[in-house]
Amino acid sequence: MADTAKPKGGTARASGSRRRSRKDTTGLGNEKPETLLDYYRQMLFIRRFEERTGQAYTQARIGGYCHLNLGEEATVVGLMTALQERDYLFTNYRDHGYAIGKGMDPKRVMAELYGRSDGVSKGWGGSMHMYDTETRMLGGYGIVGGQLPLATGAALAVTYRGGDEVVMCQMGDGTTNIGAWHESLNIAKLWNLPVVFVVINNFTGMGTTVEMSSAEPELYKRGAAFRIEGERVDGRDVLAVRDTATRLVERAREEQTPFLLEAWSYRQKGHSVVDPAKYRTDEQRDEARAEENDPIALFGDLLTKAGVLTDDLRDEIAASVKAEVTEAADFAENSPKPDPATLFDYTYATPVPNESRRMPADPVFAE
Amino acid sequence: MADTAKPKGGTARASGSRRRSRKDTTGLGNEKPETLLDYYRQMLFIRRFEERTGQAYTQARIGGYCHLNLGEEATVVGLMTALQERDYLFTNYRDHGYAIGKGMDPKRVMAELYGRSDGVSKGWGGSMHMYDTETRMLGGYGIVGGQLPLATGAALAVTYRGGDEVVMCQMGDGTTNIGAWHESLNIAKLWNLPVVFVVINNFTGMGTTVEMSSAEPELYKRGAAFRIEGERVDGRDVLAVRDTATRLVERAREEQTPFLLEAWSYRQKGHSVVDPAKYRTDEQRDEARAEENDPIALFGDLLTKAGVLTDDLRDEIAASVKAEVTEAADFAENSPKPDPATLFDYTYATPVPNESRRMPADPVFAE
Amino acid sequence: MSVITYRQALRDTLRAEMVRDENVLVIGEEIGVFEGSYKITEGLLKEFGPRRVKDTPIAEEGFVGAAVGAAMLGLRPVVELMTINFSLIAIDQIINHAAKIYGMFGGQTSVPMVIRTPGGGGQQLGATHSQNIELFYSFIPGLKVMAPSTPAEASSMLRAAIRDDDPVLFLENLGLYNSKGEVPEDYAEPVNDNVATIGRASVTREGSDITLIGYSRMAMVATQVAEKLAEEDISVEVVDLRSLRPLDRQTFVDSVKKTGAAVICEDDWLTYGIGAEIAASIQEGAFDYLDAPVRRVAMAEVPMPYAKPLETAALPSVESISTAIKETLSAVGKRVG
Amino acid sequence: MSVITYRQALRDTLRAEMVRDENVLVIGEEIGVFEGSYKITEGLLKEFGPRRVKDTPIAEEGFVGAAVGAAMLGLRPVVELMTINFSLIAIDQIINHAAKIYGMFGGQTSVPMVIRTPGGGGQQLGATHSQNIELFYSFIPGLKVMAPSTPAEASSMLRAAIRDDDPVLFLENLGLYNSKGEVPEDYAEPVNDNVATIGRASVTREGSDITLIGYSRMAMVATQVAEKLAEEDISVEVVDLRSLRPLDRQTFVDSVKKTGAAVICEDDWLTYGIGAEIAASIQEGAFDYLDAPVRRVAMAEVPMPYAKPLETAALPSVESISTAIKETLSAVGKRVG
Ligand SMILES: Cc1ncc(C[n+]2csc(CCOP(=O)(O)OP(=O)(O)O)c2C)c(N)n1
Ligand SMILES: Cc1ncc(C[n+]2csc(CCOP(=O)(O)OP(=O)(O)O)c2C)c(N)n1
Ligand SMILES: [Mg+2]
Ligand SMILES: [Mg+2]
Repeated sequence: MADTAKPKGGTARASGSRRRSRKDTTGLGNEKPETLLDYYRQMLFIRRFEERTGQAYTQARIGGYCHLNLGEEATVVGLMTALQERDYLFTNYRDHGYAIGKGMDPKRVMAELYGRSDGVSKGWGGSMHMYDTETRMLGGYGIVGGQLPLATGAALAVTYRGGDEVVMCQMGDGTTNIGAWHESLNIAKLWNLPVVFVVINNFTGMGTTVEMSSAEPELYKRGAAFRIEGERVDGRDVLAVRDTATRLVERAREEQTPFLLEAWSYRQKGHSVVDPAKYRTDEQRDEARAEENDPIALFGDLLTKAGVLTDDLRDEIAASVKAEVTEAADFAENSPKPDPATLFDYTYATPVPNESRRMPADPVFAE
Repeated sequence: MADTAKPKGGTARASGSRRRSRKDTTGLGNEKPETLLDYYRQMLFIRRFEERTGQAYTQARIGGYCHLNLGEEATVVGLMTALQERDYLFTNYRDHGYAIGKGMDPKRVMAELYGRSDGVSKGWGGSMHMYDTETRMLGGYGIVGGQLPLATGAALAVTYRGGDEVVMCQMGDGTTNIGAWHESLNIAKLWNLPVVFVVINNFTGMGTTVEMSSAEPELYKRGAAFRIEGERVDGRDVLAVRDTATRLVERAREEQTPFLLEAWSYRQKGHSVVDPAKYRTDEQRDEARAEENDPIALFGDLLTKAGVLTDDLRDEIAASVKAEVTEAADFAENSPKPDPATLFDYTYATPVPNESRRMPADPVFAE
Repeated sequence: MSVITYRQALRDTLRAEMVRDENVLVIGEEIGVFEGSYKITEGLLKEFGPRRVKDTPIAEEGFVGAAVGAAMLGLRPVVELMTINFSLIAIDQIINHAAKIYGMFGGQTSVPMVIRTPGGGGQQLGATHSQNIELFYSFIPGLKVMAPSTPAEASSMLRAAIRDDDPVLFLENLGLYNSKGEVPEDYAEPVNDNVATIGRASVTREGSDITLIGYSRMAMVATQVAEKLAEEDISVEVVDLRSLRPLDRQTFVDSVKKTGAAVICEDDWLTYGIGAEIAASIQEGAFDYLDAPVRRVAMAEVPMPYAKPLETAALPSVESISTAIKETLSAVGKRVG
Repeated sequence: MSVITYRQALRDTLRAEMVRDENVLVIGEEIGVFEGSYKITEGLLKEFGPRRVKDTPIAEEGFVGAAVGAAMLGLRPVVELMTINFSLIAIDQIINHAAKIYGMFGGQTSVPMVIRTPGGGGQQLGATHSQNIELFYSFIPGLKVMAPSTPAEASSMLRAAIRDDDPVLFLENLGLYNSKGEVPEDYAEPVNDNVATIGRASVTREGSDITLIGYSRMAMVATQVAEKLAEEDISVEVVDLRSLRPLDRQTFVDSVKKTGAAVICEDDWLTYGIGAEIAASIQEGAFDYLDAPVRRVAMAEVPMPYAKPLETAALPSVESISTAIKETLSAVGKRVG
C-alpha cells in the first residue's frame, strides 16, 4: 500500500517522496522534456489563474464563496493527466484547476467566476459549480460529500451500458466523515463500479484538522470498511500523482471496481478567499507556504537541475501564462452579464403547464 | 479478535461456538444453577411473549409494524445481562425483548403493544417505540440508524458529567450501511465516548442479505474505519454473548472508548409479523428454524445434560412463563385506551402561547 | 375498460415502461428479492434481472444520489423509497442535487428520474412513519410532484413521470394501494398513449354549492364526502389536484368562482400544509366570488400517536370534512341539509 | 441602552448562558478553532475550552443527532449549522428524532436543545447555498421555530430558546449579522430577565392603510418599505412574525382587521412558502374586513442563480414590495401616493 505517506499525527513533517526507479537520478524518469514542461506550465497556469481569481474577488468582480487550488497544483495536474478524455470527473467546490485540467477553456472558467453568460455554466454556477458536458467535467458541488453519490451513479450508468469510461470523484479530507462517503463507497464496491475516489488531504477542513475529525486519520485506510484498496501519494509531486492515479484509473477500468487515492499537499492560504486563516500558528503558516512544500517550486527545481527548464524557458513560460491569464480575465470582463429575462430558462428541462414564472412583484394571477 | 465467526459468504453454516475453558466439559463454566436457569427462563419468556405478540397482532389487538425477537433470545438476554442498571440502552424497532430484558414490566410492554394508557410509552409509541426513563431503556427507534447518533450523544452527556455509565446501542446488520453509522462511530471514537455498538447480524435486512448490502460483510471489521475494536460472537449462545458483551461494556467504562460487537443468530420468521418470508428457500427456512440454531433448544439441552434442568423444572418454568405472558396479555387487554382528550398533551414539554390545538374539523379561528 | 387496483396499475405500468425503454431501471430497498415492501415491483426481478432491478443497501442518500448521477448520464431510474418518511435521509440529494443540476449548471444536463414513494397515515405506524411531507418537495423549483388518486391516473401519470426529463417525486399512498378503479384496456402495453399531461388538476365531480379540494387519498375521501352530502341535497364539486408542483391554480379557482365557497381536505398538518397555498391562491384568484372563508380540514398538529383512538381523532375524516362544509355553507347563508 | 450588532448580541448572549448554566454547551463545525464561519462563537473556545465548545467533523446528521441524545440526558446543547441549507443532511434527526421523542414516548423525556442556523440569500452563493427552508421546520409539531430580526430580539429570543425545554430551530440571517440595534445595558449578563416569550408576533410600526408582514431580514426590509412609503403618505403597519412555530395569528389578523389589507414579504419561494399560511390565515380570520386579496412578494421560483443581475431579479426588494402595496391599495380603492 501507500509508501509515500506524510506521517500521521499533528506534526506536519514533509516526508515521503516519489521513488519510481533506482536508476533515475533526476527524479524524472524517462519522460520527454515537452511533457515535463507541459506539466510545469499547467501547474503554473493554475497558480496564476488562482492568484488572479483572488485578486478579482477582492475587487468584487467575483462574488459568493470562492476556494482556490493554491498549493495543490501538482495534484490537480497529475490527476487530470491520469484521466482519458472520455472519463468523467466530479469534484467539490474547489474546482477551478480541475475544470481547466479536464479541458475547459480557461476564458470560460474565468467568465463563470465573473458570473457572465459565456461562463461554462452560463453564470448560473459561479466558482463552486464549474460544469461542462463536452469535457465530461460533471460539476463542482458545494454540499460537502454531495458529489459522491452522483459519481457512483455515473459509474453505474457506464457499466449499465457496458462502457469503459472511468469516473473520478474528488473531495477533501474533511469529506471522509460524512455519511454520503460511507454509503457511496459501499455501493460502489458492492456494484463493482469503476470509480476512483480521490481524497485531497490538505490536513484540514476549514480550520479543523484531520486528527480532530477523522478517527482513522490515515485516510486511505478507510476503504477497509468496504474492501476498497487505498493508496496514498505525495500530492506535491506531479509525476507521483500522475503515476499512481493512472495506475488506479486503469485498474478501475480493467477490474471494474472502485479505488481510493489519498493525495496530500498544503493549502497555501485560507479555506476560501475571505479566510485570513488566523487559526494557523506562524509555524503552520510558514510550513504551508514553504518552498519545499510548493509543488511548482519543487518541480521547477527538478526540471532546472535536469537541464529541462532553463532560465529563458522559465521566463517564456511565465510570460505566456501571464498573458493567457490576462486574456481570460479580459474575456470574462467583456462577456455580457446574463439577461434577467432568462431567469426562468433553466428551472425545468421540459416546461409544463402552470409552471411558476413570476417575478417577485407579480401577483399570483396575472390580470 | 473474533474467534466465534459464522463463516462469511452466502452459506449459512452454523459454526463457531463458545469455548471458555478447556476444562469445562459442560460448556457452562462454573456458573450457579440459579443463574443458568434464570437465563433459560428469560429466554423462554421472550420466546413466549413474542409468540403471544404475533398472535395478538393476527387478532388485530396490535397494529402498525411489529418485529419480533424470535431466534435472538440468547443475544437479548446475554446483552442485557452485561449491562448495569445505570447503563443506558438504545435499540431499533425490534425492541420488545430488550425492553423486558432491561427491566421493564412485561405487562406494560404488552400494554404498549396494545396501544393502551398503561403502556410504557402510554400507547403513543407502539411496538417500535418502547421507552422507559427509569430502567434507562431510552427507546426503540423506527428509522434505521436513527438511534446511533442519539446513543453517541447520550454517551457524550455521560462523559460531560464525568459519569461512569456505559451506553449500549443495538442495531441490525443492514444498519451498518447507512450514513448515520459512519458519522456516529467516527464521532464516538474521536470524542472517546463509552458506547458499545452492537450489531445483531441475522444475515438479512428484510430480504436483502449481508453480502448484497455490505461490501465488507464481516461486519465487526467495519470498525477499522474508526480504529474501533470489533468482536464477533455466536449469538445463539447466551453465555458467550454475556461474556463478550460484559468484557466490552466494562472496557468501554474503563477505557472510555467505543467498541463494536457483532452477534449472529437466525431470524426464525419473517422480517415483521406480516412478512411470510417467501423469498427464503426451503433450505434457508429450515436452517433458520433448526433445533441446532435455536438458542433456547441449545441452552436447554446443555442445561439438561449438565443436570441443571430437569423435566420437572422445565415444565414448571414453561408453566410459570405461560402464566406470566397470559397475565401480561390480560393486563394489556384491560388497560384503558388513551382518551382522545389527551391528544395534545405531548407535543411540547413546555406549552407556549398560540400552539395549535385543533381537531381536524376545527376552524383556524375558534368562535 | 378493466377494473384493477392502484397497486396493479403501478406495477404493470412500470413493467411496460421497462419493456419499452432499455434505459429505465428500478432502484430501491427490498424491491428485488423481497419484491417490494408493498409489492409494487413484484415479478420485476424475475423478468428483468439484477441489472435492471437493483436491490440496494439501506442507504437512501447513497442510492437516491446514485440515481441522480445515473440520470445525468441519460438513464431513467425509477427509485422506490419505502415510505416518504425515509426520504428525509435522502432529501439533500433530492433538493440540493436532483432539483438543482439542470439550473445550477445553466441547463446543460437534465435529470430524468422518478422517485416513487407512498405517503398516508392511519395505519398505526406512529410518529416517524405516518408523516405526509410532500410539502417539502412541492416547495422546490426544479422538482415536479405528482399525486395520483385512481388506478387510471396512477398509470398515466407514472408513464408521464418516467418519460419526463425532469426529476419527479411521485407520491403514492398506503391507503390507496388496494383501491380499485377502471383503466383503459391497453394500460399495460409498452406502446401506449395513456400519458397524462403533467401539471393539471381536474374536476372529478361537478357540483354547485361548494368546492372541495383534495389530492391523493384525500381526493377519494372528498368524493365520498360529496356522495354522502348529495344525500342531504348539498351539491359538492370535487377538485383533484393531481399535480402538487406545478400547481394548477386555475382549475380550482374557476371552480370556486362558480360555487362561491371552498373547503380543502388534506392528510398533512394544517399549519403551513399544502392547503395553505390552496387557500391563499383562492383568496387571491377568486376574491370577489368567495362568500365565506376557505376552510381547511387537516391532521391535528401532533406527532402521530400509535394508539388507534388517538390516531383516529387526529386524522381528517368524512365526518370532519362534512362538518367543515356545512359550517362554511351556513356562513354563506346557504341551506344546510 | 447600547447599540450593537446582531452578531454581537448572539455571541454575548450565548456566552452569558454558558456562564449561567453548566449544562449549556455548543456543538458544530468550525465553531472552536475557526471561531465560527460567521464568528458568532468567537472567543468561546478560549474561554470555555473544548469540553463545552465542541468542534465536530463534517457530519451534520451525526452531531445534530448527538446533540439530541445529549439533550435527552439533560444537557442543553446549542448546535450551530453553518447555513440552513446544510440542515437537509441532518433533517431526519431534527424531524424524526428531536421533534418526536417527547411525544412518541408519551412525554417521558424532553429534548432541550437549540439549533442555530442562518438563512438568507442575496450573497451570490448559488442554488444550493441560498435557500430559505425554514418552512420545513415550521411545519413540524414538536419543534419551535424562532426568527428574530433585531439585536435585542436576537438576544432575548436566544435566551428563551436555550432555557426552553423543547427543541428550537433558531433562524438567523446572513444579511442581518452586521445590522445594528439597541439592546438593554444588561443584555450580556448571565443573570438576566431579557427573556422573550416564545410564540408572539409584534407590531413593530403602527399604520392605518395596510398591514405588511415579514420575519427575519424581511421584517427589517418591511420597515424600510414603510418608511419609504410614509414619504408618499401611505401609512403601513408592520408586523414582525418573530415566531414561525407557534404562529401568532391573532396579532397579524388584528392588524388586518384594522387596516383592511395586507401584503406579505418573504425571502423564500412563493408557492407553499411561509406566506401561504399567513395569507390563508388572514382570509380565514379577517374575511369580512379584507378589502382586497392578500398579496405575497417572494423569491422567483428558480434555483437561485449565481450571477448578480439574475439573483437581484429573483429576490424581493423594497421596490417590488412597494409595488405590491400600491397595487393592493388601488384595488381597495384607496389613494395611491
Ligand atoms: C454538508 C456541508 N456541511 C458543511 C459545509 C461547509 N463547508 C464548506 S467547505 C468545508 C470544509 C471541507 O473540508 P475538506 O473536505 O477537507 O475540503 P477542503 O476545503 O479542505 O478542500 C465545510 C465544512 C458544506 N458546504 N456542506
Ligand atoms: C431509514 C430507513 N430506511 C428503511 C427503513 C425500512 N426498514 C425497516 S427495517 C429494515 C431492515 C433493517 O435490517 P437490519 O438493520 O438488518 O435489522 P433487522 O430488521 O434484521 O433486525 C428496513 C429496510 C427504515 N425503517 N428506515
Ligand atoms: Mg481539506
Ligand atoms: Mg438484519
